[in-house]
Amino acid sequence: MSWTRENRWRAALVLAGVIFTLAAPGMLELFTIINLSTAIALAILALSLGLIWGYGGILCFGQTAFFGIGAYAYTIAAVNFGGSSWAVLVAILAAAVFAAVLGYFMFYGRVSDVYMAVITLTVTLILYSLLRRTSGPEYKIGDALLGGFNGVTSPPLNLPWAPYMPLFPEHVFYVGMAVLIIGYIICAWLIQTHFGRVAVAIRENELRAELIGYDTRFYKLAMFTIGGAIAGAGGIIFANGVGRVTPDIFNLYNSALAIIWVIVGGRGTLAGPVMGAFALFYLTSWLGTQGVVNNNLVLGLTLIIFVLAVPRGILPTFISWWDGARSRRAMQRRELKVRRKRGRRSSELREAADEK
Amino acid sequence: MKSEIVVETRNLSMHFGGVKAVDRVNFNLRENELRCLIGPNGAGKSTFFKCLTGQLSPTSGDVVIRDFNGTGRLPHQIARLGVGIKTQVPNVFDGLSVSENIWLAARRWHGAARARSLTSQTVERLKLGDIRTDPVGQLAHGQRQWVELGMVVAAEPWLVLLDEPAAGMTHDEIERTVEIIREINQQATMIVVEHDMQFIRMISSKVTVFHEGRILIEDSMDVVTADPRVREVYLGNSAS
Amino acid sequence: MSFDRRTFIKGTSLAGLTLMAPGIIGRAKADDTIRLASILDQSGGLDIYGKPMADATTMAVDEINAAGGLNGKQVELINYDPQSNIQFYTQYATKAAAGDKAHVVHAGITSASREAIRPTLGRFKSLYFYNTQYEGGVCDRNCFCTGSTPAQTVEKLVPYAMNKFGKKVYIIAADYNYGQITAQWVKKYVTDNGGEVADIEFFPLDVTNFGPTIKKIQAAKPDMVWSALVGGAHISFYRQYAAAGMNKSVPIASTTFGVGNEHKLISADEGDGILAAYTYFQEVPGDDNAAFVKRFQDKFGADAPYLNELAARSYEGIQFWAEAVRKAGTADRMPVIEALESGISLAGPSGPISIDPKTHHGVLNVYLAELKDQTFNIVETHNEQPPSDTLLVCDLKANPDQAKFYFENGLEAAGIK
Amino acid sequence: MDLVIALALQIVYGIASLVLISLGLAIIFGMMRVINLAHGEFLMLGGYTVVISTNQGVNIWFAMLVLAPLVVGLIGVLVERLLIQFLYGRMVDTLLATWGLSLLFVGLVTSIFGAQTATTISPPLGAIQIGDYSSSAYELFLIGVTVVLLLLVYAVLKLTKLGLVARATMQSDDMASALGVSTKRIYMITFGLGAAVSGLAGGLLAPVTGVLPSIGATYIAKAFITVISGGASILAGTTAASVLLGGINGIMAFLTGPTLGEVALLAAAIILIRLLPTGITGRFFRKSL
Repeated sequence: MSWTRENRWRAALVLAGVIFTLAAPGMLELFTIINLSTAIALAILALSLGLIWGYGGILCFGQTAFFGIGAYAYTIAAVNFGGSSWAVLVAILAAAVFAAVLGYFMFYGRVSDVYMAVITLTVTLILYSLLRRTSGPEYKIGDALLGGFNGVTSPPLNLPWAPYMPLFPEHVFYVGMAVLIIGYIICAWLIQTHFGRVAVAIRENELRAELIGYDTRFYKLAMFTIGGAIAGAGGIIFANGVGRVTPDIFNLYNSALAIIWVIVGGRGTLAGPVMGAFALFYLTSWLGTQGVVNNNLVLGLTLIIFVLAVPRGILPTFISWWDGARSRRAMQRRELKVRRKRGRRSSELREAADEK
Repeated sequence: MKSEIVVETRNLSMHFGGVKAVDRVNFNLRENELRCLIGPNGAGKSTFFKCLTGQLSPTSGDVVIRDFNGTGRLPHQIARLGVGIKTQVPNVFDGLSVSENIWLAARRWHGAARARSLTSQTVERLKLGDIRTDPVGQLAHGQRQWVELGMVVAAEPWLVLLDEPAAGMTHDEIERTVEIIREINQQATMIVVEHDMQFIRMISSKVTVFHEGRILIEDSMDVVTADPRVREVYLGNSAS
Repeated sequence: MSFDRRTFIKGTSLAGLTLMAPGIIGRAKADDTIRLASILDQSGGLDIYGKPMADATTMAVDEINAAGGLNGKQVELINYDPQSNIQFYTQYATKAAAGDKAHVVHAGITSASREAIRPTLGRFKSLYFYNTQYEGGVCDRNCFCTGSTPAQTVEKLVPYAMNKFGKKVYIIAADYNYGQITAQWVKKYVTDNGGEVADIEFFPLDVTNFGPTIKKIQAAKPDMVWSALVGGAHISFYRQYAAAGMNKSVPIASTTFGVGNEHKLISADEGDGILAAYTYFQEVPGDDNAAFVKRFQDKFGADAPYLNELAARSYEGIQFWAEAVRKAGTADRMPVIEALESGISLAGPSGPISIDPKTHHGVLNVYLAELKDQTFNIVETHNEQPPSDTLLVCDLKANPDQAKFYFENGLEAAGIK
Repeated sequence: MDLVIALALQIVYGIASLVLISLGLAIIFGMMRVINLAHGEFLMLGGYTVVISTNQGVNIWFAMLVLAPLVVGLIGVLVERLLIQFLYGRMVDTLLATWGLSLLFVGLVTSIFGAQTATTISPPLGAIQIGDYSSSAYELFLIGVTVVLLLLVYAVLKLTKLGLVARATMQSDDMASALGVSTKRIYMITFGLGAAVSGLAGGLLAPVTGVLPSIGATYIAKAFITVISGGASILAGTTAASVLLGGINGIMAFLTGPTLGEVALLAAAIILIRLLPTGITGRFFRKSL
């Protein structure tokens, strides 16, 4: 990894994250720290989607499926094992395996982008409905009752060497920040490896990547699986932050929310989605404390305005503004692209006509 | 001097619904040959090309590349035989820079160091040095075509398949492209799909003429242009 | 295996992860008001329950303040809307307890939300009131459950309904803990009263097509149908049941019909004859209740929702807590808990209410009612019924330091399953 | 025997209601590749139209069959003009926008009409007797309406100039523009049509299920699963998936109970998506509409 401009920014960000983590107890109130765990969990989910969608070009509308599977697998395993160390591994593995299986069917089945979005969403909704139907006492995995609609209470994390000494909610904050920062570093490293650059190339032009000999299916699958594993790790933090997992984790609202963080924060960046998650979390959180306007109304309107006015997301827009010259060039590039797209489309049409 | 046959199709057919875009084509290509495929619009040459490169899976018949049965394989599997492919619409990575584009092709085959040197060599060779850090999406059409050629070359293929490499180019650009193609041909066997007669004359190679999904005639450019059937096909079908 | 975080509060400092004393010292809230936090879903799917509860909460606090507050202090209502999203429950509960330093938190509709926040409130020593009818089984000294539990209402309604309709009962229930447990209690009391259960069916909460079940009911030919259906989607059942002409031949009894304002959402024709049992109906007789209903309707005007058990419990839960604060002379947690356990009682709109000190559940009047023209007519009143189900498993007097949720809610103790 | 007939009728009804709740989504997705997350709210708005207008004294049949599709269709056109039209080709942004729209509608309706609405409309037509069993005659009516609706949409797509142009537009808007067709108008009409069908469905179901601002959420998952299982063809896909999923659901619900009935439906959907990732019509009946 070389010290490019981007990497200097990334290093600064990581440093800021570390400083924030260490300074938080002195700066913030206890409840803020505890409540941050949930926001951090969501940010990890956003990061995973930012990776596979922003860099892998895979529009997964069901990233919460892996997040939720991580949370559920963690909870069930922790209840059964009586400690969290194995449960953490089980959770990440379960999420990764599920992503790998789903990804295998989609990528090796050559499913188109639109269908990929809808299939991942559908699978998530299926999980949602299935888990809501497990309230009977017969739905039990080991010692863990699935609890249906009401969900399961998640046992807290513990340190690997002290299985019967659970962490306090405020300590989960540290674990969460560590996962987020390490996850961010992994993602930032990954996109600069040969693997990551091929993934980006596939996002740019899948056919060309194939024509120079890359098996794009494999790369997408690997990316998808890694994303699933990171989301699963986020799920563990989420289960700890909320203290409970319920099927609602898989509902449409949350699935859509994940996409929205990435769009609001900026696709094609890693920090953007993370910021998007934090921003929207605090917006919705704040909305719940004002009793004037209907929350759905405000949130809905905000999103619509966002789509129309800031379609590129906060971070890219900010970077453009920060670096004026760059932004002018980017603008030219966009124009050219559009022009070329038009040209390409008409030549494709010609080609189509050619075949018939 | 008869060299080895490296590309062969046997009764290759590709049907779209009821339309026989390629109809039982038997085609042979020998090592180090430079072959142009021509024909009017709808003759089936592009479909044929896509069957060769794995972009389409033929309805029936076989594609054999060296000893490898390439029928119904995926593009990356064909590419991994050492085949360089350039499609009709410029397929490049718009968001990446010129050298990144070429690096990705070189890196598929070589370690990091070799890939780097191969990249700079290729950039040199195609005279793309001035624009090497520019995003490909910003470049002019002709330059994008060359970047794509660069990606083909950087992989050091022994067989190169080009679909309309000169489409949309200015006269000067075409001349430059012809030069590049001649240069590539020194190390690789080539198939070039083209309908610009001028361009083919400049390359001066053996020509296969497609018509209605079949091979109409296969000979040198002079013979082909003199052939009355070819004239009829071209005058009759592309009256513009 | 069961442990909870409270057990580990004291004295566990973890190597490398010890938190510095958070900056809350010196920022403790000024003590000139008493802070009451309310966390109820006022948007999202649960708002049909949360809205009336929130309205009743507002009214209770306003009335307390209008009457001069508690012990000379005003009550500050801190209102949170978790938007039917469980993660916000944990958030707001933490904020209310650790941030706002609320003296009491009245919160939660679903059992999931209650179980998400109960440990948090326990940990931060914030007194917790849960004012919703639920499946029973919470056994936590810090937590007071003022809503009715299945045994309270089911025990009374089953014999009345069987007497009126017949002995063969077909049970349909919502497929979640509350529905499952209620169905078991219904089954128990039906059998105890010499009746027969034809079948029990559970319905996922989003089911809207009850056709196959209606056919099964027709095939089973029961004397009555017992409904423990819950939520907006399940209202479809009553419509479809009536549309198939069944409401005329096989009547319905329920302890869940009405709390989602079902009786207003279906027509008079569809609903006439349905039997229900709650610890409160808007139609409960008496001047206290008439005045309460009038005050509520005056306050919220034409938009005032029907006052159901949830709303009344929210109102009375706050009034009851206020009574304890007055008695304790302070809003501090332990004195208030002790006051609540001391057997104080309050004449609320629903009648006299008190807290059973063993379970911290309400001792409440139970009303049986029959629906006619979208209005419940009270047909029987049972005074001051104890939470007999939770009593089977929970004794906080003997064992005050527990903070548990007995999921199976004494079903086992009652000899079921 | 009576039971078999009554049950068969019930299953057909289950299938018809699946078709009803999915068709609007299928039209908009199939023809425009727009994933409309506000679909459930279109159904909800249809329901509200019926409830409110009948409470105002409008004839219920008129409210269901004319007003609901008209009002929601107009809302659809409005939405397309004000929002969707700026987002063509930006699938993800459309997703985001329609999701925002869905929240907005729920919020608006809640703010205006409250969290619950007094719905006093009950299914008209009364009950019919099949031996020992009785069914709602309204269910029969709904089955009939569904069949007519399918035929109607088929006719529009297959026979009218609008349908032809719409299909061409969906193939490639350049081509249609070259033919001198206003693509804008076509998209607008298609979106309006999809919304109108959803409105009609919501209106028809209102007497059976009642309406709440959040009722859309109970429909959307099923509608999505049906459309995806069905695949690209709007009519054949939706119908085939509804028959399959609705049939399985109905039979299992009767044999084992509603919970397993729903589980069976979802399991069938998973298997289907596994075997046919592009839906039933991605594999079979490809040429169909």
